[in-house]
Amino acid sequence: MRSMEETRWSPAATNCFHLFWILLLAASTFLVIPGGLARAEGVEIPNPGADLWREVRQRDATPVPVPAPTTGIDLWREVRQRNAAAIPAGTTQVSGTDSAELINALGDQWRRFRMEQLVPYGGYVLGGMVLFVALFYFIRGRVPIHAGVSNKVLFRYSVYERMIHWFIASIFLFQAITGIFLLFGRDFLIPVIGHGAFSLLASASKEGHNLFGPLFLLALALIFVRFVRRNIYEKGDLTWLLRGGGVIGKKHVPSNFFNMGEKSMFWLLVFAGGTLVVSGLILIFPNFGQGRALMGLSHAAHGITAIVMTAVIIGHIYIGSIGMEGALEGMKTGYCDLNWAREHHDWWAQRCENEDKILSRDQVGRAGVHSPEPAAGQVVEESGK
Amino acid sequence: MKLRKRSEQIDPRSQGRKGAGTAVSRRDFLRTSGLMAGGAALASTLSPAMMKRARASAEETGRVQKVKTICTHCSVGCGIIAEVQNGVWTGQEPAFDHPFNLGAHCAKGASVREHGHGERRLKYPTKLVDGKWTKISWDQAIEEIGDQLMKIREASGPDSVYWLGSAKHNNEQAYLFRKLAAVWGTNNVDHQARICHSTTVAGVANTWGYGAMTNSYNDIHNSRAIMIVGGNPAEAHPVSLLHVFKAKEENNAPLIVIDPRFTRTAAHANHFLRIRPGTDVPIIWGMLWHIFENGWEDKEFISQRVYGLDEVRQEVAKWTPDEVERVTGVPGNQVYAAAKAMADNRPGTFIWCMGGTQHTIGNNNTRAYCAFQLVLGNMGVSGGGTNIFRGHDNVQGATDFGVLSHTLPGYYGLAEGSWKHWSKVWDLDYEWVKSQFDVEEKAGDFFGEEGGTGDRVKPMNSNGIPVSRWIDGVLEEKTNIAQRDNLRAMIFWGHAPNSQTRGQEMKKAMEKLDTLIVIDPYPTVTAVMHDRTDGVYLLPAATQFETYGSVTASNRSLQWRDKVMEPLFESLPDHTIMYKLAKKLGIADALCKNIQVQNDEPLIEDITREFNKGMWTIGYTGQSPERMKKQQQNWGTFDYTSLEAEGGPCDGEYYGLPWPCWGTAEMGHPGTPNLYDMSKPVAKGGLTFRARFGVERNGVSLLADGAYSKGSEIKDGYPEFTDKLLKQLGWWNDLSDSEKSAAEGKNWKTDMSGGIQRVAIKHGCAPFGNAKARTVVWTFPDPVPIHREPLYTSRRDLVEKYPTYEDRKNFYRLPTRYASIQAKDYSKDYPIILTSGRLVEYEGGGDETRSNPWLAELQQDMFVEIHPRDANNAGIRDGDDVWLEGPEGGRVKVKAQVTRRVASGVAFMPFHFGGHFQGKDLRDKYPAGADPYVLGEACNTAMTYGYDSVTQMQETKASLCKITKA
Amino acid sequence: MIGDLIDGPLWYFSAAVFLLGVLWRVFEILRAGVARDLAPPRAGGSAGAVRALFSRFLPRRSLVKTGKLQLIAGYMFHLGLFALLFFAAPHVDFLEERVTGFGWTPLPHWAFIVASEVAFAGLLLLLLYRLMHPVTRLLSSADEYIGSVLVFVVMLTGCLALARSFEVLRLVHLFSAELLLVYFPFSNLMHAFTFVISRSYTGANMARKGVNA
Amino acid sequence: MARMKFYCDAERCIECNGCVTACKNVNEVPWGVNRRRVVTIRDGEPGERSLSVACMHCSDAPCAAVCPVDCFYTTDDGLVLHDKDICIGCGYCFYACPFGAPQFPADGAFATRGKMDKCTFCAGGPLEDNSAEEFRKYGANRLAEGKLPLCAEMCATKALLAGDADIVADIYRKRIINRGASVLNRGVSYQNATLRSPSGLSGRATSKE
Repeated sequence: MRSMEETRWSPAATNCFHLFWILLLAASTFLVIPGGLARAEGVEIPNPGADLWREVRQRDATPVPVPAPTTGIDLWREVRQRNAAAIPAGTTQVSGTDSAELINALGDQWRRFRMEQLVPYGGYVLGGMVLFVALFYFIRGRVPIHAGVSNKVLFRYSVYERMIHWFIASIFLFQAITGIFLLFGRDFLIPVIGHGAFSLLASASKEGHNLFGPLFLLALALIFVRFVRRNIYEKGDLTWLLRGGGVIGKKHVPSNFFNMGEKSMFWLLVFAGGTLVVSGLILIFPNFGQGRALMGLSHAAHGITAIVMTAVIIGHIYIGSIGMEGALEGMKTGYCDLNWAREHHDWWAQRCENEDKILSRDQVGRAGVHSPEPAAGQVVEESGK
Repeated sequence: MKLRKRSEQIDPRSQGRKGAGTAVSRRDFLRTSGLMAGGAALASTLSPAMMKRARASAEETGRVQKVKTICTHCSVGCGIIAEVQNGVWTGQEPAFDHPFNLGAHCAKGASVREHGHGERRLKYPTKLVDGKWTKISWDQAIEEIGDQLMKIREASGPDSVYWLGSAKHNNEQAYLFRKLAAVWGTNNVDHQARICHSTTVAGVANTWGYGAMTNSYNDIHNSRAIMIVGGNPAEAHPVSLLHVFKAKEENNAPLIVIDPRFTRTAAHANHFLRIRPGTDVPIIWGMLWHIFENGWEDKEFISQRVYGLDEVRQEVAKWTPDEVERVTGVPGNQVYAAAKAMADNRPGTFIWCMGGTQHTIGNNNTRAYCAFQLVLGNMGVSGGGTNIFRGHDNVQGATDFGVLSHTLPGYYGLAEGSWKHWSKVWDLDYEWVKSQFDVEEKAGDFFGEEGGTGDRVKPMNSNGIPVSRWIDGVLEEKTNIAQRDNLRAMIFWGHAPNSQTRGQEMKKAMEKLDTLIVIDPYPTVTAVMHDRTDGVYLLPAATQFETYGSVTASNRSLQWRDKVMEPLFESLPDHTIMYKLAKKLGIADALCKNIQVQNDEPLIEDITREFNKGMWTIGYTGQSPERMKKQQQNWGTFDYTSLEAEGGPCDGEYYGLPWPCWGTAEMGHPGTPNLYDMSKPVAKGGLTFRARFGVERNGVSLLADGAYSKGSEIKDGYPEFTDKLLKQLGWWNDLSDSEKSAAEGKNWKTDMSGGIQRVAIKHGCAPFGNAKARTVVWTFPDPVPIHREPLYTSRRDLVEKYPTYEDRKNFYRLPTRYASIQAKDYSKDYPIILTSGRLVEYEGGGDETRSNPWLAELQQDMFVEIHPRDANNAGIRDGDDVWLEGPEGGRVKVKAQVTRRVASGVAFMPFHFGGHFQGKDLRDKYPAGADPYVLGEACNTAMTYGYDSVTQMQETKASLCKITKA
Repeated sequence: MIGDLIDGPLWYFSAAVFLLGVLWRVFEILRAGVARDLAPPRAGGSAGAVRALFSRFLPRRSLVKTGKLQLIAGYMFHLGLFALLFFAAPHVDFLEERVTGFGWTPLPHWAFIVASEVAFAGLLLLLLYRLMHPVTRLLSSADEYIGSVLVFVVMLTGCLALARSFEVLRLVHLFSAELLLVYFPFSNLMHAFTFVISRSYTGANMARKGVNA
Repeated sequence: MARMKFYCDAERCIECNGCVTACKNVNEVPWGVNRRRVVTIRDGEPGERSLSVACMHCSDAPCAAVCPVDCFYTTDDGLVLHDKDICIGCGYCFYACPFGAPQFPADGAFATRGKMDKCTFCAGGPLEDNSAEEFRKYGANRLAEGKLPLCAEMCATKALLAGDADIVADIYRKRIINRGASVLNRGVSYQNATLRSPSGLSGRATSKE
């Protein structure tokens, strides 16, 4: 047996992660977006037209009122200077998205956002997250099951639940990797593998990313329906939050099937995932007449949420794998160690104990006969084709 | 491993077809045919004709050949350099050295190379059998059509076949077409000029002699002021603005636009006067009121060269600023500003188009414009003149060649002498020609250009039915028509029916006909708008890029157009089809007596030479094929402003030998760049006003008073030249002996040796005399132009003061209604004025341009422009579908375009659309693969009755309508 | 070059292996025959064979009621793959060019994409089911995993090459397809052909026994 | 090297769309792709002006900045061109471009947007000059033949100018000076008071019953 001191530390460590994600999300949402949009300004461009105009005016001593900006002489100058504000709405015979607009008012802001904020800060966030996780691991090490691996297990996730978890996980992973190629490839991969090869990779990434996007929607829907009940916030969650998931104070914070951090992670997934899906769909269906502005904004939303979500998922993966002993087991086999449950979800563990749902590892056996799954016969028949 | 990449340029329209993921253009095909092993796989995307040629030429060298040709869209006559490779039109280059356009093109001109693709062309002779289009051979088509025409001729006489020609024909084809109708024996022949500028021709010719643009596009460079009335050159003649802007910018010439609509031209104007449609005479008289009031008129010019201005003064005096504002809607200060601008900046040019001509009083409008220019002394000077922008590329030429129901080529009219002249030119026996016609005489209210009586006239000498009224020729009671029988066969030879009004009745007429024949590169709306199940023939004609010949631009310049490529598919040049048909009808020998024919194709140059022998009246005699071809090779030597060649092989000639190019080609007359310009000798292109209306009237001389052209030996007015006049003047012996024998008993118009013209010009005189221009045309219904309200007017309060004409029983063989229509008040149910006009992307009926994807993409929906106030009242939003209904019940379903371009109470529709009829899409009815990319309602379906009192011009610029949300 | 190899000889080789292999396997199964049923038949077997062949495309009632994701996924995958394989425009072109010599109307692009989405979702879910369900996992051999993964790889490479603008991506797709073709006859993937035999056999057998199954 | 530029004179542009069809003609771009377009402001109202716009070949091209695969390059003539073999059709250039120059094939839907297409100043692309391959992907390469873009060469009123920036600016300077006097004499704007709506023009019916 390990000391109580250590036992109390482990949930705090987990919770610390969850807290970090929430702060990260809040920070990026409230700081990055408005900051990005506010900073975008016009560029100073040399303007020979104005000099010409000045010369013309100087031919006559009588002062001439400055022309309205859109008489023929100045219209072109305003266009060249991309001065959208000075140009009235137009019409054109060419049908096409936004073709009647002489100047794309949001284009420059979008460019600045993408090149000066999304790419660098996104990189810092993702890189920082990896670094943070690594540091955390080296400093704190793996969070063990303090009471040690027991002989008892609790049924935690059904086959269906595990299926849809790994379904969304694999899709997210694929989307994250292809997305990262597209976002950072120009800076990191082109110098290494050259334009041609990277273009090939990027094209594949883009096609794959676009094709798997709608699947993410499906996966998200399945996850939502299945897990939403257990993720509704309840009474103890506030305490959990106030104690910072155990970081503040040294007492263990009790929690139910999912703790406050996990619930937050769920809701983050739902909302950020929803944002990703909606903005993504706007981007991959350019043929419904949505304008550049909407698509640019969608791209911004997509980029920010994707970065945040990826960072969070890095943490999630860390905790779910090397970060914490016993965490992966539930999602792998469907059963979790009793001691692990007691240390992290003690209300739930307590309830299971009360309801006499504790199984021994032998009982679970090889084929999981005690699982509240469909009758074994049916499964056999299905696999026997 | 090397990265191999594939292409991705995909034609969306071919996506549906399997295996056609990559569209291959012809150009592409050619460029790659040498490299492509799997060429056959791609062949499915090419037309058979194209394939044939591509294969045939696969071994030949791919040398790029540059062909100089002329745009076939509008009358500006822009030069084009076509790049041809192995017989395929692969490129189009700007003709920078062409004196008219300097390489510039509008949307249509910049896309003419699409003709080389011809994807939506009619590909072979086709016949409607039990409601299905069936491919037939040329021989079968000619055979069947010929038999039907002969059958109708036997039963109802030659006048029951209507020969509807085209302004798209080149001069030679137009001439041959008119001759074909003549030897067939009918005056029922006409073309688009009837419905575009016939009132101009009538009005202008009756003012000073010739019915054409007096100066040229290039001459606008010299203008100090520019007035455009009822014209939108920014869309109709975009390249002309190259010249207008030059004057505007370099001369600081004010540009004044008078129009009901704030057109794209108006957007660039200095002054814009928005008038109510149909009030041209009041606005012009309103301006003249200020001019007379302030004494700005050119008094010397008027006394020397203008007749009858006092009568105009009396009429103008009635048009006080208040009355002008009451009728036109234009505030007095604007009218004053425009008048002053024109008076201050002379010479000013006066440009008008169909906004002025297409009215029941179209001839009054055009004469009022002329009077305005005469008063300011702007005539006969460089930079002045009436620059009447014609429509089609060769509408001037086709008009000159009399593809009209009231005249023979050269405006000779239909009198017996005229027929004798042309019989002689054709080398035919006059009696034989006469025998081709019906003999039954009918009372003819002969109200053509030359005036007339109510006498009974032979069909040969009476005006035929005009194109604007052919439907009445079919539908009217037989007893009401001044010919033996109704029209029973229509030959639409390059004419779109959607350019004519009264769509519902036209549909009925088409269905009543025995036979409907369409000869055109495209099926046109004629093929689909009726519900016939048989008796329709579609014959594929070649475009003008697939043949060659001369074409007359608006400024009277004749340009030689080279053949760019062989006719695509099974199409044939028009003159070949004419010959084939004539052969079947047994009149081919008469038609081509002195014209060489090879493989049924009459030789173009021979036709040119033949008309050179007869067109003395308007000087189409000096433009031999050789001279025109020489000019074509030397585009660059002509001056951009004066159009005169400086040095080079054409030294001293004006570009295009603008008619009148007097005498024979050997005489070497340089052409007349500006009509009636007395500052030059006649031999160098100078001219006086024509003595066309006699020498005196009511005791007052009509001849010029102390004015004469430079170098004239007669220092005063003189009548037109005849053999007698030459003898009186003692110039008879200047003729050679052979000339003498030819000229004996003849005048300058009928002397086929050209001797009389040569001698007159030698002595510095204009062969047609030297007279005053007249502002009173005593042979017309309104001798002095007066205002009359349109038949369908919204201003009932003005009808009493400005009523229309009385109905007429017999006018161009048909009863014609005026007062009986105006009597009824439609304005309550149809409160909005309807007017129509052009779009830059399309032309005419639009079949050709709507079949060109490069153009069609730019205008995909038929629309009506409505003022926001009217739209709000009717609950219509921009882009809504609306029903527009005319007072005769024609309805069109179009998209609403809510704009301030039109005034409140006025709606505007473009007239190029067709293929929908009263809400029904007729796309299925086109022959497979020949439907234009864009279809839409024809605005004229809803347009109403109303015809000019002199020329039967249809009234499409002022009608009524109501607009409701669909 | 590797590309030419994949596009040429390797394609012919794999196609030949596939064709011969499938024929050989089917032939072997048929040749093996079945033990003679000595009981007197209550009805003819043919009707039952045909009925079973088609009726079993429908799920059993008991399965429908429970509405399991893996069941739906099974249909998604198989139907999606079928549509994708035989009616996607590039595949039709390929088949026309390389195999049949004639083509047929392909699916519109959007339907092609929907079909591949459906097939992907189905395959992924099935693969996860195989991994997650304890019984299925135990029943699965390397063959099933190799087969599933190969099919997945072929579909994935196809999806990556969707832009049809990079030859390399097309070759990768083709190469993976060739691997699958070579593997096919020697694996459980043969069920694509043998289901006809087995179902017919069962159906006929049952019919003879007078069982409507 | 010369620096190539377009210049459009709004006082002369009459929205005839000649440049648009000239571009279609010379480059054979498919339906739905418009490398050049004419935009009219205040359509149908006093002050109506049109401009023909296409790729402006910016010196600080935003499209090039945002391209995830870096497919843009600037030629010695200052033209911003792109390599379609590199382009993956993501559409970012379209979001960033101030002028709406990048175009995508109309059929591009759901994952396949098609390669970006835009005005090349009639200078083709990175392939061999005037090869069939270059034409298919990028259209004409008139610059290599010593010619300027066809849109400008064919402009109906010579409103659209193309060529060496210095020469083009010079032509325009002359025009403005020509025009200057008239501009000054008549007040700066060409929209004089005469363009105000006339009083009695309403075409509404006057019949009382």
